[in-house]
Amino acid sequence: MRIVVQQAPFDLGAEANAFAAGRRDMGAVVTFTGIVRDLASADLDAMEIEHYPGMTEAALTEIATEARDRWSLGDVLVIHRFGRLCPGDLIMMVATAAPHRRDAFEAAEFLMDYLKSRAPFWKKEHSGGASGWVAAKDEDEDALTRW
Amino acid sequence: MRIVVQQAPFDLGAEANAFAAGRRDMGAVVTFTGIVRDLASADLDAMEIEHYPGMTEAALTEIATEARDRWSLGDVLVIHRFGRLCPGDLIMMVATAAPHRRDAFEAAEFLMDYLKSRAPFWKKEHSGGASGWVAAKDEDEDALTRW
Amino acid sequence: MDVLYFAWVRERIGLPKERVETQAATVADLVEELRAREARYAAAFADLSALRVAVDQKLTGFDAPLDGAREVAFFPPMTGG
Amino acid sequence: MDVLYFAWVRERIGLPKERVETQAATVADLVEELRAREARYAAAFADLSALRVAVDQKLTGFDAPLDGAREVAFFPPMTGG
Repeated sequence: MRIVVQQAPFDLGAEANAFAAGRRDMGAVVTFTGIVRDLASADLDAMEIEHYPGMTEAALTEIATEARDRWSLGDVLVIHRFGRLCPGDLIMMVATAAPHRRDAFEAAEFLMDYLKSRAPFWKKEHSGGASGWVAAKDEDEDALTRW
Repeated sequence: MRIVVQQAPFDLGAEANAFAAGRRDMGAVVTFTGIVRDLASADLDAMEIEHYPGMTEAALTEIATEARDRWSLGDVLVIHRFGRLCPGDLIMMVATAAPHRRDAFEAAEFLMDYLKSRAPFWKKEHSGGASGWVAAKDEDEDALTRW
Repeated sequence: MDVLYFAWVRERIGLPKERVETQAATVADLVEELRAREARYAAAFADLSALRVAVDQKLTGFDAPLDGAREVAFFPPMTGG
Repeated sequence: MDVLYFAWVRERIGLPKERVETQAATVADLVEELRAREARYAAAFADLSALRVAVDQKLTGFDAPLDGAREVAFFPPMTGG
């Protein structure tokens, strides 16, 4: 299990290759990557991600541990960036390895659903001189009822 | 949409990076990678994958097109190898890009479920001098009822 | 028409592909003709529930018509991914 | 104890962290004390349903006791991922 919270960019390809390498006992690897999205309407210049150092790592570790308890997993990786990002930049990724594909998929979805509303990150969007905090979505809170 | 059926290895990292690059309008990228698994009990030397040239590409294209019709997707990638593979080798990958994570996850699971039992691939395992065709699992056929 | 065999069907019959001259109206009729040929065909087609069929590279059922078909393929349930 | 503010709570109050001497028994009691200080606090804590709280870096409710707590943080609902 590896939990990384960093300002620097990460290399999705290198991380995915390292994560999948040598897994002779795991048939399935799932990755999810979150990318800064520039909605046509928003004209986004940048996204700023604030977090709560210390609690962030603890919350992500707790969520990943919960995933390992609930599914048969070989490994879990979570990388989340903070600071100023531009449209197209990678924000974060999770990866799961499991003997069976359903476990790998479900655990990755679980990690994402919990990470969205239970890890202390906040996004602020800067568009054409204006800026505003991204509001939490009811559907993200509702997503937790699946688990 | 890109569908690749090949004997040669593929580079998961390079494919994932290329797939995720420059997606300013897609917030979510999901990849699934299938790896040749050596169960402790099986002592697997090699896995041989046979396919039906022509029909394979057509079936994968049909499944990917169906996924694009059913979910809001920006792009779909399917790579599947055939021939002789060793434990730890990557067999195949799918990737989906979508504005929202739920679409990317569901479409990737749909692709995998259909690819498992509707694309003309057959696996033969070679273990310690013996060999045998992998039997289709009822649970893989049952998985299709989800969709 | 061309008749193709894959995986253990191919191994049991002993060849991947053959040219078959037939007036069979459906896949099931073609199977009957093949079964009647030799023991290895009878063995391969012993249990149709263990087989799948594609006509012109499209999955179909054993009741599918062969009218105009150029290629029929028999194989076990698929195990991709 | 240390009181931390994040995102628009931090902006509204105008600082990320401060040392608060308090006898407040619960988070809700602490919120009452802070609200009474100045308009910017009253504004930040106007609608508790728009806020979340962590005590010693654990998410909790506004009725949580502060007995022995070293760090309390207030922030809006999280938007990671």
